[in-house]
Amino acid sequence: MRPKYIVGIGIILVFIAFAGLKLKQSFTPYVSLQEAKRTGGVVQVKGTRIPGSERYDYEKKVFIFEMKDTTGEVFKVVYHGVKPSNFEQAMEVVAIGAYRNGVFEANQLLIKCPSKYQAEESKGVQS
Amino acid sequence: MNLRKSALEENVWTLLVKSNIIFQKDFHLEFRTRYAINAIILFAVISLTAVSFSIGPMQLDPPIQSAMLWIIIFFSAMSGLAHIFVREEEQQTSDTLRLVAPPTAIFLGKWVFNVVLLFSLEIIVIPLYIALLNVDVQGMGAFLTIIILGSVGLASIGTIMAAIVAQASTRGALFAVLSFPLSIPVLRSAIQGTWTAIQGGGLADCLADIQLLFSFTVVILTSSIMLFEFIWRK
Amino acid sequence: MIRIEARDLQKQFNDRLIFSQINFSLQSGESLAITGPNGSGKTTLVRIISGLISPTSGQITYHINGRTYAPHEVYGVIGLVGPYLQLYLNLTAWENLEFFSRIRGVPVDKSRLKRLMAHFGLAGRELDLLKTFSSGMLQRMKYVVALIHQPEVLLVDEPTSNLDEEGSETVYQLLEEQQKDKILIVATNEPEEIRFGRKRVDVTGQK
Amino acid sequence: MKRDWWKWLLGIWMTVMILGAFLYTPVAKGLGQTTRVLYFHVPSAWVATLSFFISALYSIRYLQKQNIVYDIWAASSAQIGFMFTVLATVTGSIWAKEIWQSYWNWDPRETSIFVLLLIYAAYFALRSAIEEKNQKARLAAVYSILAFVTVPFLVFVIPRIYDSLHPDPLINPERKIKMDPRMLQVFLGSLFGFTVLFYWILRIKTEIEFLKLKLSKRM
Repeated sequence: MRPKYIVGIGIILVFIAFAGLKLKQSFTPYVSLQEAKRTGGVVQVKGTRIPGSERYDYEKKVFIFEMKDTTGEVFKVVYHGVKPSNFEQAMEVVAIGAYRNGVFEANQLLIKCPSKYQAEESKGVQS
Repeated sequence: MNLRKSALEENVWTLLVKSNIIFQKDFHLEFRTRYAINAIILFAVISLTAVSFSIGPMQLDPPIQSAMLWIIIFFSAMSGLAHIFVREEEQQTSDTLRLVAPPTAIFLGKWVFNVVLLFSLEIIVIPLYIALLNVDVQGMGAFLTIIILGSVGLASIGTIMAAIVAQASTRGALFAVLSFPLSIPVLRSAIQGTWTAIQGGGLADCLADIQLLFSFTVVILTSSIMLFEFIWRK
Repeated sequence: MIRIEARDLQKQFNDRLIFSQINFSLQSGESLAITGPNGSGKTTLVRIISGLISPTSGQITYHINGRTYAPHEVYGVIGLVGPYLQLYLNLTAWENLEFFSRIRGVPVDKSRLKRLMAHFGLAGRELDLLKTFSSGMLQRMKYVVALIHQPEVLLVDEPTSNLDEEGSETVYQLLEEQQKDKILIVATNEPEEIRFGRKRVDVTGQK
Repeated sequence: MKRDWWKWLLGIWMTVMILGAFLYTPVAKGLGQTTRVLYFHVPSAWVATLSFFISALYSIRYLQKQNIVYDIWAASSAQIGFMFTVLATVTGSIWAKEIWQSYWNWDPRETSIFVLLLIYAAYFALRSAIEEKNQKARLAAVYSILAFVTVPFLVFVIPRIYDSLHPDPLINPERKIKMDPRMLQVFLGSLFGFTVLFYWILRIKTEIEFLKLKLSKRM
């Protein structure tokens, strides 16, 4: 192999590795609630649900629950839709929507799968 | 027999000198016809005005502003960057060029030309963009760094794809089709970085984007230099 | 001393065989004429010898001062004139000459280039754009460009196409000169020009 | 017939895996019955990536040797890879609708597979735009290698810089396999089955192309 190719492949590998180095993470598509309040626009907020806080309002057809964002702030989420079937198992929830009138109005909920593919416990009701 | 010494020798220095000569030649030709520069600037200005016209006095959100900027730059680039190789092919000068210069020098010369072409586009389009779309750039340093790195990245992909496309039969559409998948890492980081910069982020805040843009450009450029002779030599 | 060695050259475009089993050997002071009817692959062979395209199989090698090179490595000693090699029409004659001199690494010798232009009957047209030249003048200009670096190997495809009698005469002189101590390869069908090749390759029967 | 024994074996193997996926394995926490897509979705994505890798390797071989045989391998592998990319995308999208409530959310790994889809499409567009066989092989090989070089940036870099909803990779930073043993058996078995299946299709595809090449030479 000509030296040109050896040097070239070396440079490529070094820079791919360099790109893979995790420098200070400055940006995720997810924002904190504070950010959501500030911008008022449609954002994605990631956090965990507060167990036991969820209820379904049959009249308005909304699903209401509380979640805690990554900074630890707890807030109410109003989701215009039915409760996701795997909501109870959610490790993390991403709510997409906007902060209006003291609640976070979500148009979409994303549920992060459990990071373990573990068998369902027998006591759990199959959904 | 007294063969000229330079006739059979190639080293890094002569390569750089020769790529500079190629660049000057292309610059000179472009200056005379202004084909590529007109095409890309017109494209960018038209799409900017169209957007500005349709949103009126409204202000777009920073993510849309930054995406808009890179969409305009990308498609303007797609309308002009291929010209550098297509011109040689259409005017049948590519064989002449093959017989007088080493492939690496040709690639580097054309690459510099495309980088300069994109920079000249941006000198005109960025102020227009800021004015027409009411963009309030709070982190100017980071903004300009991302623009420069992103354009060098796009120019690198554009140049090597132009060399491929120049030898194919359907050039226009194919150029964008080939370039887009490879440009996604550039576009994605550039849009994120621009977004952060518009909202007042400094260089440190878009470090991850800068790191990705920089290493990606180096990787594409290195592999292009290694692969170009396979494209160029039939 | 340069020696060109062609062994079993064969070229196909897709499944169409252009020619096969082309063999020859040439060294400084020798000349070769490539003959064959239109479309028989003369130009393809010239392009293979000059390294512009590679053969489908077989080998062409240049031996220079005891070392072996592939054709594309020795472009510095090759000069080629052919209908498919165009100059930059949007540059002036002088700008073309300047560019080709510099890229070849030859010092831009103004008086020598002027003499060459004059020799081919182009005196006084140095500052005109090439797109204002007639086809005959362009053909002359191609000779000027091909001679900038005094090539050890000169390949000429259709040497006198578009040329008038006077132009042809100048070219014949040049070919005569080249074959004395350098290598000359001419692809042609004109009996008058075949005489410049002491060796012959006929591409017609080579299938 | 005798050297085809492994094809019969593969048939039985895949049948067992399909039955296993539906009857033997438990469903995962929070995923319900949709867990079973796992045994087909992930192997498809794996084969899509693998065939892209193989295509790039043969492209490098082609540029080294300029032998059209390598181009046939590269192009065939890409074609099969494209099919599996579509399968992975569709199965993933349906699964995403079920558990993330949306068909498509530009999750980093959704982005990666989408880019892979685009790369394959561009590769075929390029091939169809060039007539001369050797030229087609040469330019397609260069494109394939360039695309291959950009893949690390998509597959590894972007998902790490940006968050993903996908579960952590099986081989994770803690070097522990977090999966129920029964699920893991079928999962790995299916992965293996898909890989052999890919090899089989690739063999058939390349043999067809070689025969075409021979026929065209005869005529």
